Amino acid sequence: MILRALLQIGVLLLLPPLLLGVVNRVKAIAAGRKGPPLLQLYFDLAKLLRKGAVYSRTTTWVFRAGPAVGLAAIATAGTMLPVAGQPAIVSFSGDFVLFAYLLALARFATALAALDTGSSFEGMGAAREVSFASMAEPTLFLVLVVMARATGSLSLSGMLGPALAPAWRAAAPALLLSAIALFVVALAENSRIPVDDPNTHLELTMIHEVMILDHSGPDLAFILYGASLKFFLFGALLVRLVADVGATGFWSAEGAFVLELLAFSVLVGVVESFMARLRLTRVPQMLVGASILSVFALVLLLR
Amino acid sequence: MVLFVILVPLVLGALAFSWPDNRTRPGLLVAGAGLHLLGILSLWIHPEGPVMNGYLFLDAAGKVVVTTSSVLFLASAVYAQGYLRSRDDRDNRVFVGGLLVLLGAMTTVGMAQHLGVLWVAIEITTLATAPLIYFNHNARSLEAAWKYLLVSSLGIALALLGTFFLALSGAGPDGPRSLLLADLIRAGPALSHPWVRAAFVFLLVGYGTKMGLAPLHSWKPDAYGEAPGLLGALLAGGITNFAFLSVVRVYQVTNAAGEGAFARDALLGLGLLSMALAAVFMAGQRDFKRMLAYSSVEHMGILAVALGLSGAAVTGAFYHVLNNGLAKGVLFLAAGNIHRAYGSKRIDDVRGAARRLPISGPLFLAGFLAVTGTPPFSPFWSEFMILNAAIGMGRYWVAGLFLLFLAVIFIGMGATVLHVVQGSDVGAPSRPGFRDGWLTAGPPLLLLLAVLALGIWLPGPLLSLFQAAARLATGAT
Amino acid sequence: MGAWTDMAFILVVVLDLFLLASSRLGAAIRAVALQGALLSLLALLLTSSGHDLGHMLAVAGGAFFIKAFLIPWLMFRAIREMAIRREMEPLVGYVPSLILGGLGVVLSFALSRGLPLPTNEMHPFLVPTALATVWTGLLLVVSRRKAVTQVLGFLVLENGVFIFGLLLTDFMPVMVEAGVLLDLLAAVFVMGIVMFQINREFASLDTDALSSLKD
Amino acid sequence: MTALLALLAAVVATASGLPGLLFRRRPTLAQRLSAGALCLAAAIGFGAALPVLAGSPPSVLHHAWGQPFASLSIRLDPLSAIFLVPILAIPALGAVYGLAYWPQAQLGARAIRLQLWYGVVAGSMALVCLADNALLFLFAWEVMALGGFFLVRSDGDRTDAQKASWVYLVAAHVGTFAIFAFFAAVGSARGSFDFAAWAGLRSTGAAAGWLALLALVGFGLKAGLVPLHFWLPGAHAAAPSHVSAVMSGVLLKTGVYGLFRTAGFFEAPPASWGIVLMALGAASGVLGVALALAQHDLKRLLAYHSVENIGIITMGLGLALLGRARGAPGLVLLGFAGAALHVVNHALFKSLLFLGAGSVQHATGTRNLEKLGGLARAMPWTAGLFLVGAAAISGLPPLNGFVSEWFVALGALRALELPLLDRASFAVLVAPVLALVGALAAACFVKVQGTVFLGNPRSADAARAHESPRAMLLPMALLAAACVGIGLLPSLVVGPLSRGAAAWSGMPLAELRPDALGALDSAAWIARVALLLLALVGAVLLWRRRQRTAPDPVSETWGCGYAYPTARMAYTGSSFAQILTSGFRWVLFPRVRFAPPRGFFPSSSRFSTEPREAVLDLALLPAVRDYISATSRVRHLIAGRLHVQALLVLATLIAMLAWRLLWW
Repeated sequence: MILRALLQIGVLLLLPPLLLGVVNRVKAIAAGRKGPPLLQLYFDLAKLLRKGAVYSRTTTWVFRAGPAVGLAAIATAGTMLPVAGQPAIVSFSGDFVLFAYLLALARFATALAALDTGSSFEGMGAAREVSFASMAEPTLFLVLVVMARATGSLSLSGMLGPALAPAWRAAAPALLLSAIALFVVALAENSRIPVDDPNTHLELTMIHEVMILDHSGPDLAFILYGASLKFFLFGALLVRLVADVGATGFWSAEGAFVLELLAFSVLVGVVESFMARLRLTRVPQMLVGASILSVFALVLLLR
Repeated sequence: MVLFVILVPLVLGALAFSWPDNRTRPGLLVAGAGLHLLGILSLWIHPEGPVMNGYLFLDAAGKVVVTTSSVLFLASAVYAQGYLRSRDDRDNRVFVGGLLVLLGAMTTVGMAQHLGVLWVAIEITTLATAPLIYFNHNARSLEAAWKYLLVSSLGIALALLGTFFLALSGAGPDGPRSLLLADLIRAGPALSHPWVRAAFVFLLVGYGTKMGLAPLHSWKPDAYGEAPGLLGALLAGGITNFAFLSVVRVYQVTNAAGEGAFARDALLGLGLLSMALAAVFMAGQRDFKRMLAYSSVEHMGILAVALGLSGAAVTGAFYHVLNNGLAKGVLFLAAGNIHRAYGSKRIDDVRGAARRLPISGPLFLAGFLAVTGTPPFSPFWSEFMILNAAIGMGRYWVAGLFLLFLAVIFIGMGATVLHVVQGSDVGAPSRPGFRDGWLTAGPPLLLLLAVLALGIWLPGPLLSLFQAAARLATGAT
Repeated sequence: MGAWTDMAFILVVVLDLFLLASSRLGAAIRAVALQGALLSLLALLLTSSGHDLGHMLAVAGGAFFIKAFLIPWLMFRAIREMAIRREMEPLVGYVPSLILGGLGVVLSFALSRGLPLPTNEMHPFLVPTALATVWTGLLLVVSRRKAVTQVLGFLVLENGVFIFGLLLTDFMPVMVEAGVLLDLLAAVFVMGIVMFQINREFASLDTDALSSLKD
Repeated sequence: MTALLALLAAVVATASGLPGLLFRRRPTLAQRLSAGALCLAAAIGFGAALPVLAGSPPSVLHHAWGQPFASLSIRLDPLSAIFLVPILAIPALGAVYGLAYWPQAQLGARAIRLQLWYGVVAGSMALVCLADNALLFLFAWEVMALGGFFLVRSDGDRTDAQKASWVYLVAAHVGTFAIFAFFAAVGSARGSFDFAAWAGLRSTGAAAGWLALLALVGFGLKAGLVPLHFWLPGAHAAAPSHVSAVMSGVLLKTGVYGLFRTAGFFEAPPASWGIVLMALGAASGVLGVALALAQHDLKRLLAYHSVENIGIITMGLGLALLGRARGAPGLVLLGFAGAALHVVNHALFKSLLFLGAGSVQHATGTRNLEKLGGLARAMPWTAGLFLVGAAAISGLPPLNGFVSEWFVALGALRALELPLLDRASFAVLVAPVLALVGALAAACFVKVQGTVFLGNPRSADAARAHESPRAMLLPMALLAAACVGIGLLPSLVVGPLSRGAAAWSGMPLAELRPDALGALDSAAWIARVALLLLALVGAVLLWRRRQRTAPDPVSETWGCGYAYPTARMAYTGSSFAQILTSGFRWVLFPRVRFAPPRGFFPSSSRFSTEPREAVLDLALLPAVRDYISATSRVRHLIAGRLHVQALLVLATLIAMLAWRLLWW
């Protein structure tokens, strides 16, 4: 039992950077390039953690606390996510509300840190981040509500647990719709194309990247690692929802889970390489569309 | 003692007309008011039976109104000391004498058990008031007096006709052939109904004009606007209440004759109409003394509505007679002070009164809150009693309109009052030499304290008095 | 005897109509005076054997003195002292007011048929005449411009009321009766004083000048 | 016994203003005394309330009163106690704050007046929660409203204070009339005006509907439910900040208390009432925060957030009503717990924020967001405490705001357990609405914290800012501590809340127990997660500190190559909110002034937006103006025309004769 918990934590803490590496590699291949090694992000993190940081005269302790709080919040959220068949470390009725609000806390901290620099670019990025997030938040909730309705459970572990398979038999269309909505939210929350371009170089078009312009050294490492962790969380949520191969054994379930996550990263990479970034003014429409989709899914279940 | 409280003011009035000295003459007012109040108090302690073979008797209903106006008159009399001192230029012979005669006549109205006597007394109050309105001897006050006299004389003539009708209704071979209230009520159904109805209509229009029920109210804004503040107080808190008492007397007879339903509908209609007109005319009123006139129209309307509702509402009505009388005293006396201090009663000129008159300004505001039925002041309770009665007997529309009008009036009146009281008074016109003195600011302050005290604790005897008056008015046993 | 009474009543009504039609102030005042005289006469004519004659004489005398003599004199004096133009200056034309008055007369006679008189010994014309006169008075007050003419109207109104009062002479206490007369006197008297004051304050006695008091 | 204590607390609070009047000679001492009196009142009040919350039976006090129908009846039950705690605590803290913020030593008469009314308001609020007789309630209610009016006018020379206080008074009075009618109707139906006699009102039929509507209008006006919120922003912005804290923190709550009480009278209210309340609450929540986003005035912004939070509370109340209609204890418990706890929480963090805003105004002399910035360096304590409040009001863990919102959200999800095909199960939509509101609030407070305290000063005033005196910091610190405490130990509040729910809904405690235990368990988990979070943050920061060897180098903010960034280039509050406000254009009706740059070498161009209060500025005031112009026309027909006046008399006579006399 202890071992399994440790293993779960291990997967939770170690796997995420790899996923982003996979995404980038897929994009590179699609673009006909060789691309960076799969473990590039690990190298970056290691390097950054060893470096010192440069701070602007404008900034206060808020700027320094931001990345730490962000990372801690995301990691804490992670403890509620059932990694494989078994329930998560933390699981109680209504925990998904805490899950969502912890992610919000991370956003709050990063955005404040961005505003602390007093730079117009970072202000811009923070504005876009919180605005789009507040449009994505209801969708996430709606999806979770749909799952709660379908599985009759009010905790993430329950929603994504064994009750899911029968739920798919009962209410496949609703769950499918909400899965699509969740995918859109995942792209938006992790600032991927088509919402945001993680490796653009024009500040005016950035969202997440421009927020963290001024962070350097370990702070930047925290932020990057937190981002990958968040990506992992959404990915896990999604794959548990759609691809719950009823694997029973612990190891097999674990393995299947990791494979599904890699597949999710590949999918994201494909989307990124074959879609263009939307104009910023179009992003709200997409997010609202997603939430309408999930409302429809909920109505299908309630009617 | 009954005759004493009537005669003392009259005698002193006569004395005032022959009193040589202009400075000391106002003292007679205080003397008259004090003796009058003492007499009333002794009547409270040792009630007396009918005198002058039943023509005069202070019953519960009369007691409420007479006591109210006696207190109010005392306050005004004290106020008059300060006021007339500031108006040394003017000969106050007629003013003082008229006021005392007015007091005597009012008391007579309160005690009259004979409709003829009642009518005579009402007529005297009118005649005594006209010259008082004209106290300022300028074109505006003259116009006001003239209008007051003409309109209310019309009303009084109609009232006399109505009195005749009533007499006629009892003139049948088996009728009482008398105008004594008791006889008429005892005769009850024996009275000839058509005549009773006709009488009620004429008397309601007649005394309603004195009350100032809309649309018979047209004399009020002019008279209240031009008369000195203390006369306004006596008009709004005294004479109009006595007119209401007269209507109550008439209603007693009509009700006893079995025409109550008709009478109630008529009262309800006029009352609601009055409140509506007050609500309409209050809005955007630029002259704060005329505004008070419309407030008086409103409260007469409330009384009429209460009487029209009958039942428990009438208790509230008599309570309201007291509250309204006192609160109106506060408002008019404070308004008079503000008028003196600014030499204007247009709200375009007057602002920051709370600064310039540290007592009268806030008093004006407090009086407004009191008269619009805001706790902790007593009108809140009487208005609630009336509303509660309306809802209790399922007259939801009446209650709804009642509340609606109260709300609109509150807004209309408050806008004006706040405009006058708040802000800074720099740049406002000023009349040097007038500031709050104890003689001018004390009386309204005491009246307000009385209203406040009644709002916090209503003595048992008063409540039972109101109930007795209500039983009397509605003929309930 | 009865014929005289009928004549008197009819004359009162005719005077009402005349007042409505007359364009001359002086004539109107004389008409009111004549009406007052007629009333005091009626007061005597209507006294049946039932009442004490002294009282009725007092009432009739008082009425005659005030209505037919004192008040007309006051008004003439007012007109003379203030050089009031002698026209009535109606707001409502003579013909319409005449028609209204006639209508009032017809109605009052018609209505008073319906009114059940509890005292049967009274004269049949009394109530209708009273009502018609009251109506005329009100019409005059409402429809004439000058203050003097409004006082006239008020007087006619009081006359009507007085006529009606004659119904009750037998059981209405003396005091009230006296009070009535006294009040009428006082009312008109004060009005007269007021009118002099008006004259001092304003150029004419036109009540339209009394319209400075607005909200 | 406890009721007597509570009454004593109310009396002490009411009288707390007197020292200022008595010891004019020694103003500082006087003000300390009155603040002390309020603290004493709070202490007594706690002594009365806590036992009741801990489960001792409700205590009643009955005494006759001279006024008709009225009686001096006091009742202290868990519901009253829950409201009584903040209602006495916040004014006490505000008074301490006032020692430095509104010193009698300098302001003299104005301060004395303020303290008098401040005490009256505090006492009457307490009395409102204690009253067990309709007329006593109404009495205290109106006195409270009146006191609020005078408090808002504390600096009555400012025209905005005059206008705002007047609008407030009118709204309060009209609301009182609705309650007036409601009480009269119920009282005359029940034959008694003691609340004790009102339990179990019939809630079916048109009559009940009208009654409920009256109560909703009356109390909704006080609580500031959309669209009845129009008076609120002006009043709260115009008042002195510690008064704003009291008004926004607890005065509004009396309206909520009224809604609770009234809902308690009815037996088995229909589900539709709950639905209506939830809809209203959702509208208030979303529109309130949307309006807040658009504000430039710090205090107006906070005031609009009160509308939002009242919306959240109302949603919870709606859920609880729905639960009573459907007999679902889970809904009742969680809905009630969420609403009641949010009442307390909002009182805590909203007062904290208003006090913070007061400190900002005190330090810089302005409330305009576009003129502030960079205050965190000048006033670090204020900034930190304000940040706690901002995070709490955004519903972020590990603070108290999250706990209450979590209760409501979970309650909404319990609607899923209703039988299939039950329309009421759509109540679950409250949860996503709550998420939206929370996210928008977070966005708004990122904007506030960022533009006020972070970055560079945007004006000379902001640059001259200084830290507030200790008397102003202490109350804020206490409030912040309370926010954190409830956030870390939510399990403590579950017990009292469940007792309150039982007392309110009339359900036996045993029926609620299973859900209460479930909530307790979850609360314990929340506490653990919160601790874990703090531990992680601490660990990361600690590691950061240990691995840092040399002091970090310092430079300018990276301006993408531009070397001299100035405050004028920094992102302003309005541009920060632009994306979201443009989405809510249809409710904000902003007045936009735009002078675009012209020519090849544009010299100057300006752009400014000014949000308008839709209900007040675009609907009510124009209506009033039209009404006045219409009435003045009517007035001139009559005024000054003697013939018309005489004609009126004649016409009335004829009309009445014609009415009855012609056909007998």
